[in-house]
Amino acid sequence: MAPVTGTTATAVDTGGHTLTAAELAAVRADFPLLERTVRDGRPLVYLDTAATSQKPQCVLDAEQDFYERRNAAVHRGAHALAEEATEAYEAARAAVADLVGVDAGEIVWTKNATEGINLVAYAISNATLGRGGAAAERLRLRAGDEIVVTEAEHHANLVPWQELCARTGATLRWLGLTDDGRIDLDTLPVINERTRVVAFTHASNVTGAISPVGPIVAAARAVGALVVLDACQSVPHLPVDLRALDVDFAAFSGHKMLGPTGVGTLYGRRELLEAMPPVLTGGSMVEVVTMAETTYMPPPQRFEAGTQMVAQTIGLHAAVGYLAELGLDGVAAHEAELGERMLAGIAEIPDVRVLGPADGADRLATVAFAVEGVHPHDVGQFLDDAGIAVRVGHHCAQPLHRRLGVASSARASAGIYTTPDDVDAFLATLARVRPFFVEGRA
Amino acid sequence: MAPVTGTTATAVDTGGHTLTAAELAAVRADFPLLERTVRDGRPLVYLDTAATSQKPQCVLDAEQDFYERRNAAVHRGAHALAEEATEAYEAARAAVADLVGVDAGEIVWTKNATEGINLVAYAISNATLGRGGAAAERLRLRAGDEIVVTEAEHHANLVPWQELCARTGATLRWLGLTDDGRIDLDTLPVINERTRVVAFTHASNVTGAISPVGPIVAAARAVGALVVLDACQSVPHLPVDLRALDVDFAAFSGHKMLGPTGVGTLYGRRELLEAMPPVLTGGSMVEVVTMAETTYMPPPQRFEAGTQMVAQTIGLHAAVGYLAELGLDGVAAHEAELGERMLAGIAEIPDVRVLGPADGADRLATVAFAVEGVHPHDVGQFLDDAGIAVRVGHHCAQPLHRRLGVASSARASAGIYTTPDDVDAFLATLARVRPFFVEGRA
Amino acid sequence: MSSTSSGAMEQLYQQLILDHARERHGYGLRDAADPSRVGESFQVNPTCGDEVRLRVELSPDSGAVSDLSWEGIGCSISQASTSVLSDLVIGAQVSDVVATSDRFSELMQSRGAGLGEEAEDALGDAAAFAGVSKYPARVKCALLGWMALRDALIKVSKGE
Amino acid sequence: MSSTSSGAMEQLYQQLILDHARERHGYGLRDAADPSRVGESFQVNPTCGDEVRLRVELSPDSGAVSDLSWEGIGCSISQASTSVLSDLVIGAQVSDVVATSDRFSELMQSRGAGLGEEAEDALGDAAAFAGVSKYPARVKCALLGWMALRDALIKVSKGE
Ligand SMILES: Cc1ncc(COP(=O)(O)O)c(C=O)c1O
Ligand SMILES: Cc1ncc(COP(=O)(O)O)c(C=O)c1O
Ligand code: FES
Ligand code: FES
Repeated sequence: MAPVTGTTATAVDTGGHTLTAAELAAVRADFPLLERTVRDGRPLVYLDTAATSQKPQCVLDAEQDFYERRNAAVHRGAHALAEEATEAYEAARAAVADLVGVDAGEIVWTKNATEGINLVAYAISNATLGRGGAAAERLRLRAGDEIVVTEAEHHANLVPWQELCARTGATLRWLGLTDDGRIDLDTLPVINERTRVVAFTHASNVTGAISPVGPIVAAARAVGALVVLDACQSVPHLPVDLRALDVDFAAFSGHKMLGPTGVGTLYGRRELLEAMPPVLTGGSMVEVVTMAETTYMPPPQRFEAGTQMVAQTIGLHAAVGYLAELGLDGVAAHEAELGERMLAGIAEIPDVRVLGPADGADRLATVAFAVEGVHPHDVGQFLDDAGIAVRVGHHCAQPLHRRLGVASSARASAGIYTTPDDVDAFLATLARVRPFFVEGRA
Repeated sequence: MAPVTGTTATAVDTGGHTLTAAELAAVRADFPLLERTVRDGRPLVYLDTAATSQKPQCVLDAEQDFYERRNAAVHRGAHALAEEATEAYEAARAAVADLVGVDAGEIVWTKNATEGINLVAYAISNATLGRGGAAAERLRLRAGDEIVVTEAEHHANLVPWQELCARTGATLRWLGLTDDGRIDLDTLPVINERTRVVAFTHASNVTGAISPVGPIVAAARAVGALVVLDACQSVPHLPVDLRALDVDFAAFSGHKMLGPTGVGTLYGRRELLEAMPPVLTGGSMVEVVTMAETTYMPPPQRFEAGTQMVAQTIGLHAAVGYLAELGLDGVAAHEAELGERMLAGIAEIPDVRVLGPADGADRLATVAFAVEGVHPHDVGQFLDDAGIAVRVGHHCAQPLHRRLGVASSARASAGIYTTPDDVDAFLATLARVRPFFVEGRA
Repeated sequence: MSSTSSGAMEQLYQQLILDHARERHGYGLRDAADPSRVGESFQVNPTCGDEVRLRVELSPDSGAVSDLSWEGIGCSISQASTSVLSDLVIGAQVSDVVATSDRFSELMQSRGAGLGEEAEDALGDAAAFAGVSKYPARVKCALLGWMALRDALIKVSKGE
Repeated sequence: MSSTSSGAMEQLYQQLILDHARERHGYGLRDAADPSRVGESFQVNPTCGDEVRLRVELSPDSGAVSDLSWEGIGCSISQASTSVLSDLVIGAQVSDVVATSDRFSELMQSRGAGLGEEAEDALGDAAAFAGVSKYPARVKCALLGWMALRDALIKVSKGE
């Protein structure tokens, strides 16, 4: 991982290995929220990192420092503050680009990953309506065109494509899943010469399964389809090199990678961003505006209309610096160990079933599970009462749950600050769930 | 102004009057950035509030406190943290609604005002493409339909409508301006029975002119057109009651009203929001999702796809509390005094011309001006060198500048923390600009 | 780390609730004697995706609920609440049903404060859900069946 | 509060710059002797909306710039920079023009550090703009004319 310039804070450098107890304690000391108690004084065991991560102090400090010393409108003013703010803002873009192995000019700020995916879908839809001139020709959809997703998708990488199809007349198709929730490569022939876009997740937010990116990208390339990667769950937990993965677009969110809420990133291959008509329009993305018509700036500015989430990009810069200093390989190693521990522990609890891959290979420390005869919400409530925060529901992936034969699930997910003790506390309480609800009380 | 519950901090209550020197000093003490120096130690004179406002400490504290104690995904989890985060998030919505006199269910979070206006334009465009079923019928555009804006608009309230016209085949028309930059009511007949939307600014970010909302709304109502108000510059500086103004939509940004970057608001009249198809799609705004199709939640959730800028809404809540405690009538009175002082001072400087209304009636303390023979950027640079931050350029309003016979301008704008001394320092330095550039140096 | 479940769990999941969640009174949609006096509603809890389909049949004079049956999936709170609802509603006067439903909603909005003894007594077994009101995320669970009931009553009165 | 302008202003706005901004050498588009050897470029600075239209004509062997003229609006930096450019470029070899333009860009990116005496000497009067590089927002002003020049040279070489 290339060192990233910018605000960093932790002294811990994992060197690519899993953390020692002392290192883990040092990391945890950086996260103020982890010290709090919930439900009448129980220490918090936060196992909901896949929904949103907690933030290290350096991220909060970076944002606060920006507001206290450099806050100004960027790319618009000539005064000293505006200069400093613009510089900090563009340095954040460079740091994020560096983290995922692309150029700064290929990083578009969004408010979250959802907006990033929608941005691509609307650019295609605007191109189809004739916007963007000759350059946008390759983006236009025609009758008979198909868009391919998978059954494993978060709604954020499914519904925008359904809506794009509804707006343009294209047809949505999808890759199927195996019974343990992995993308079934036997269904790859769904990608065919009518396929114009293949959108899939790098890692599932439910099953934790990491997708076989290579074969899917190869199938898409073979038919000339664009590839959109939902990198929401991978970028925070694994070393990710988007150039090496050879995808055209990728979206991820700051709040899941130790950064602030309100900021996300869309990566787009340069020549594609250049070919895309704008989506949101307004200030700071135009060249010449008359009442009758407007010309647009080159990317990434073309896609950043209006005043951006400047302070949040600066917070994200600090988060990226923190992750880079830890080393994403070390983050991955630490979390892999926790994932194994969860899976092994759950395997020993009667009547608890893991939804997704049962072993630790090619998966995140994100484990969805079902307790036989107990509704996930009741499972979550019981864990919560012990101070253990897991997520319950469909996790914005209704089709995936339906495919796995359930309406919803409970999910425990780890982060860099999660300890083996957290996992053990979770497992001990989980073992008491079914007795409480099903076997009746004394 | 109804008292707003939530985090508030200042002890100053203007009682609707302008501030005493002591009160003003107390207000300024709440804004840490105002203490900094620029350009080799010059005290900062911040006259760029119309671009973005500075933030009081309570706003920074509210965000920080959220991250340190309550950060979690909202509307999705059942655990204790998620409960607390959801509650704080919805309380922020209620506070913003209260500030502008509407219901919480009519407030949609956006990343900025620009997104809010685009949201309305894309909902109309999606309706025109057949989305939203029978409910969306009233939003569909047909051949011959017209959309009316004004020549005074910020690009954020012009370009989205140009693009909507380009996507749908509707025609853009506009109200003209008088020579001092006010909307020319003689051009009201541009609004006719083909007009479907009338979009205009409540107050210009260049001339400071406050628009005659009543007659324009009446003209729109007479032909059944929807009214979209760009309230970016009014909500931070004046008491605004959107229900009383009888507009259908209004957009404004947190960062201009003492709040964080990355959060904005779209107000929409309830039955219109209910009739609108979604724009951004993804998690947290759906009911039932299958691979083939999706049903959507009611507003405001329908328009809030993905993880929102939660911490920023909480910061904005603190800003709204701060404004409400000051009292917007007091804010307006203080700023009116500063505006008069600027206008009177400029009138005494030879060869400096105000772009916009020359007297203080119905205008903000936002003053654009031209120095004869000196380019605005050079004016800004000279002021900056003395520590005075003004904005230069077209201020995202090229057509307005063209109408006033210039390509760009310099603009000084005041906020609640601006002092008469700030204005005097600005005037003294402004008086030296032309001598420096035009009259040659000794 | 607490190693036994706290009293809060026993308070929320009263034995009566766990029993009803298992037994689910009224479960299984029944055909109506007279379709013109039947109202049906399908409700989804969007947070979790759980669903209930509930059918009411009114007495010939429309004054009372002569039958009620339902189907669906959901957590123990939602299943138990709909089960208790069935017991309370079948045979009751429509006006009383509406009053009970209002009172139950009020209880759910009380954020743990309750409604006072008298009002809770009037709710009968439904008062066992008082603990739910402490957990905002679960209020919708307890109300799911009741919302379907209200909707079904509106539909039958409109003759839909 | 400083009551006189600081040395920084005199350093940025050298007298040479203010003079050129007033005089604008090369201003006013001139018709070409031979249209096939002419390249023209129109550039906008999107931050401020300022514009320049610049025309170059090459010598018959295409080795030198035989004429250059321009029009536009902009700040003193942009006007002076394009004026100085005219002086430097008219009559110069195309290869030298490209080298000067590269060197000038480098100077502008130097963030106040400059390029060292030798390199700056080679820039002639254009070295007076060294101070601009301290102000990132103004770099585009100084480069506006030079960007138009580069673009015009590309166009003439393509025969557009
Ligand atoms: C009048 C007006 N409208 C719209 C906007 C756009 O606001 P934002 O950039 O926060 O989206 C601004 C500010 O830039 C403005 O002053
Ligand atoms: C796999 C995946 N994709 C997309 C998203 C959407 O991210 P956001 O809600 O930050 O837009 C999430 C998280 O919610 C996710 O886990
Ligand atoms: S969790 Fe779905 S109804 Fe209770
Ligand atoms: S400010 Fe426009 S070119 Fe310098």
